[in-house]
Amino acid sequence: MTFDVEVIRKDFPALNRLVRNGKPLVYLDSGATSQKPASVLDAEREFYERHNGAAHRGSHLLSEEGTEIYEGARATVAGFIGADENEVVFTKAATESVNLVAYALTSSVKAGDEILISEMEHHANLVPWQQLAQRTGATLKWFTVTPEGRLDIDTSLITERTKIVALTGQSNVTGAVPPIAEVTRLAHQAGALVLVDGAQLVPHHPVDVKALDVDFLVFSGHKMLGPLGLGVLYGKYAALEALPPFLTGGDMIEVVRMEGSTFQPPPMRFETGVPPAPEAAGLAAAIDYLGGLGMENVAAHERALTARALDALREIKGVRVLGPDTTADRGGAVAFDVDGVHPHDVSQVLDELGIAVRAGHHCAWPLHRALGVQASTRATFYVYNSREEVDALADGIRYAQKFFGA
Amino acid sequence: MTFDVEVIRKDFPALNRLVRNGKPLVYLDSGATSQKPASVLDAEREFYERHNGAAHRGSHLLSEEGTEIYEGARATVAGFIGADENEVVFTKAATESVNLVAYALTSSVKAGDEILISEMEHHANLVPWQQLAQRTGATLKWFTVTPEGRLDIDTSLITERTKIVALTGQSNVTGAVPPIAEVTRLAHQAGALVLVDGAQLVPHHPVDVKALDVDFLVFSGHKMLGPLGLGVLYGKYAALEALPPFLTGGDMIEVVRMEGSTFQPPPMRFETGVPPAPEAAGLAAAIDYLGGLGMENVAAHERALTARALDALREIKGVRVLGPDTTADRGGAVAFDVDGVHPHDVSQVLDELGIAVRAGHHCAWPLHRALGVQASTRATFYVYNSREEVDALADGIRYAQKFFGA
Amino acid sequence: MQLESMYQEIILDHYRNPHHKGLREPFDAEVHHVNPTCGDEVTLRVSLKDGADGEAVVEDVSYDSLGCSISQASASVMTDLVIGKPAGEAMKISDAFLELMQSKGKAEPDEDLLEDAVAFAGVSRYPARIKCALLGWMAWKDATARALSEGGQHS
Amino acid sequence: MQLESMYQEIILDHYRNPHHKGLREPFDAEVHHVNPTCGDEVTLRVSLKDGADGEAVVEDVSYDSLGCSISQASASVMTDLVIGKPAGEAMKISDAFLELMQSKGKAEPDEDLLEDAVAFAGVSRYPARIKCALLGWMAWKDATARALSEGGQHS
Ligand SMILES: Cc1ncc(COP(=O)(O)O)c(C=O)c1O
Ligand SMILES: Cc1ncc(COP(=O)(O)O)c(C=O)c1O
Repeated sequence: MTFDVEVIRKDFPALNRLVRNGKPLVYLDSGATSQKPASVLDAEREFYERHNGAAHRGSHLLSEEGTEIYEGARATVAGFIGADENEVVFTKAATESVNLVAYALTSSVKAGDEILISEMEHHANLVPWQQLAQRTGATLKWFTVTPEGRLDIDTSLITERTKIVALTGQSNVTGAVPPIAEVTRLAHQAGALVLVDGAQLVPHHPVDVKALDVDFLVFSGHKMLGPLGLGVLYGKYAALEALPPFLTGGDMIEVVRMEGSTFQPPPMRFETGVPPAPEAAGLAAAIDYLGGLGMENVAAHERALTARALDALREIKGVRVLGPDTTADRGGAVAFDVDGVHPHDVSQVLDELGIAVRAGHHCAWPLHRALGVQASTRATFYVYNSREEVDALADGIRYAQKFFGA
Repeated sequence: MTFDVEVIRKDFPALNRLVRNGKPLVYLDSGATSQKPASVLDAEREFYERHNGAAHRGSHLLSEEGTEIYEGARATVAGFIGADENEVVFTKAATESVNLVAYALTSSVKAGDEILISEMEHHANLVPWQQLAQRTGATLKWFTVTPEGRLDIDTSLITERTKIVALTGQSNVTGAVPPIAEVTRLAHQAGALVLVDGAQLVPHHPVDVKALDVDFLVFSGHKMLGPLGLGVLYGKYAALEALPPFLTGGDMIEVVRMEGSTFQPPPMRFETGVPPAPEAAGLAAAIDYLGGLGMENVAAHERALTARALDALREIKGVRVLGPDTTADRGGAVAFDVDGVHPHDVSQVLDELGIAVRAGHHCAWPLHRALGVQASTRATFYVYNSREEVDALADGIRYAQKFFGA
Repeated sequence: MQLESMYQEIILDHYRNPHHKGLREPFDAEVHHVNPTCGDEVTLRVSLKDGADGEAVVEDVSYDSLGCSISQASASVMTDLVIGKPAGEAMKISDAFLELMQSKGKAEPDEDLLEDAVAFAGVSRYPARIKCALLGWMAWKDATARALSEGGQHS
Repeated sequence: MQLESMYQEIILDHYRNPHHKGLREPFDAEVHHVNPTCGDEVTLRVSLKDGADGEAVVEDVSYDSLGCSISQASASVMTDLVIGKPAGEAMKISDAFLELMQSKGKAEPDEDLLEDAVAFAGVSRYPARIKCALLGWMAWKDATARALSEGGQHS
């Protein structure tokens, strides 16, 4: 299998974009949102131009076609992560998926129960659990992180009071990949459910939910070459079946009377309103694209870029990479601190050079506090990034240091 | 202002679609989801091809452009309904908008309080209120409907115990338009909030939230020529400010610590995760398109089609139109019952003729019960429908009667 | 016009003159099933008896229903097919019908097994109508499973 | 390279040598403001006194802050501009600066009014940085409004 970045780049119209003063775009912000291949945009447009009927609702041809495309996309997603079709719920984003589970657990979590998360979570897998704790009187506990940004697994935090353990599958800041299967085993022994935030895991690594054995896995289509506006909640069927509905309205009902209503089994129970079938068509095309590359190859490509970036940044005086210094159990998010230059200023200089990175706490404020920085600059890599782009990043950082006299 | 359907139709690629055995498509299911003009599809694609950076998140050019397009769309939506920009919240759909308000009211509704809805609601504006009542111990009350499908306004149902009145702006079945401004005045006198389900109102009539004086208005982009996956919650700023957050995660926060978090003011408080900026770009293009036609003209066009349909159906023996028999306070949803032929069979015959309608209870099951039918067939009209299409509907119904010997 | 391939004469006959319709006593289990999209519903009773070899036999299936031509005709055909058959054999027929419905018009139905029910092959090309055709069958399957699990007391 | 149009020498000077930095006593109001996207923060104190005509005058503004060059320099320039001015006049300067920031690089800033702060005109072309430039100003506005509403007890 060859992995030819130059060929891949041709599939992504946005990468032809020239930015500031005609500079070619060096897009190192896929961790925020990825670019889309033309095939994804075509699939979405084709839906609107030919099959745009409300899925699940009409008995006419367009609606039938819309339903088939939508359900076909569900099958594609299920296949991609090793799930059954009826274990895949479409939401608007990973964030909604987490909220869905956190809200649906409201009635089964009680004062005295514990919810276990970690200090390295994205706010999307943190604030909803704070809110659940607040609604129910349960206690929020968390694993801390080591100075290298690894999860510090204090197993004494997993007790018979633990109702759910919610953990990131890969940090969006340090790239650290926690030992999910191991934590899951411990959590299950204690009778707790496990939810994994796969927003940065599923786009970048082969994932098999059966092997991980997690109860819930959430992720977003837009970070894996798919359209914005569509996310996924995977749940073991029994785990989904145990949850009451979250968003209610049309389609998810069985019988509605003014006096009360009954609801469909999963996954329908959790999907209400006209389904986002065009976005689902786009996500299916994205998965086909990733499948064509092979997720093992995607992971290997990113590992190579990450290694190159770690090496290059290690050589720049005054630059400190947050998180693991090697690619072992580490994905392609490289956040760093430049001594004497604020991340906003670093990113501004890089932007002027055409290099798109992110500056701030990247929705992981507690992690930044834990690592002793207020904010950081972050580069994230994906299938279309090249070694030359990694080198441009390193050069850009040096230029920023010079510009600010640091 | 000329309103030339033949010219308008050229803007909608899906209307060129040939269906069953090469028949031209007669799309009378816009009440479920509307077709999209090319300008909307172009706007969305242009976003992905040129400006695809995570809005609100990055400090690089793409992200800046994405933010500007997203916030520009918010301004466009606000202008369309006469709201201020900070009163417009983007959700994934009207259904989520209702759920947002119903969930956010949880802590301010108590046992003994009353929630007032109506028998003619879409499930999206019904089940969330049943759920709120169930969560809080409040009592759900409802206006019934008259045999003509009009709201039966029993003012004694509005009391000082009423916390919120949630009403449709236009029935998706009978087309009936309730006297919203009047009910709003009564509700406000009693100290209740008012939410209007504008999913079938905003796409079809000029709407001025200041004139209506409602506290909340919800609608979906996909029913008004916009993309799927984007809805709107309008709220008076003070009403929004009084609500706690609903979906929590990134972007909607002010400060996050493991021990607790604080939140942004509206509208940011209610938007979390990477924003659906491409869909927002599409919705802005849809509103520009509708603005170009003029909403008064859109309403007049639909009124003419509805009058023609009512006249044509009145002449068919054995056909009973559900809801008002004239176009006074009535929009372009025409649901009907064909004596001796089940709606599924009617719609199947129509589909075979290329005519797309909806069959069932249209997510308004209690309304169907109230009108004494189990289900109905429904035609809905929009800017691209012609008089000839209305005539084709009437002919198709006659053909169905003949086919089933009714 | 493809209408005739869906609405075959045999289907319209069953629709106009449904067999075994109406609720009867005695019965071992009664169920109520609804199609959530259109509100079509069926109340269905199953009465089993012990067959010669000790296996349960479907003695009677009675039902009351509201619905479209496809759901009405399918329930009628179903009763013809299962009444008098050993429960195991009837389940096999039900499975074959389910398979036919999921075939998207591409199956070669077994006419010896499905008899009049092969007429529904055309319906399988219309996904929105498959639920209609299955409503009665699913109710029968549910009711029979319940009757069987109630400990073999079939009389 | 457009960098110089954003990072003008004057801005870099204020950044490297901020004026009036550090928290001082006495003060009439203290506020703490945060930029939620990057965690930049400022703690700011305002001390007012009664002017000759009875109008409040900004006696001192002191602050402690963490942040990027733009937010640091902007706070520094702000203190230069408002300290010693009648509160009403200082508010006008603050409004003019806000307007400049929202101008997308298209305003002709009033140099007499804004003095060194005109150097931030280039920042207004970078939407993501506008919040940085405003952080100190918004904190000052908030603190001053609080001090004023506490009943004119400015000493
Ligand atoms: C009156 C009414 N309210 C709410 C909805 C729900 O809209 P959506 O599915 O876009 O959330 C619909 C459309 O299905 C509707 O017709
Ligand atoms: C680790 C992680 N979790 C959750 C999210 C939230 O994703 P979304 O904004 O698509 O809901 C993100 C991305 O922002 C992320 O990086």
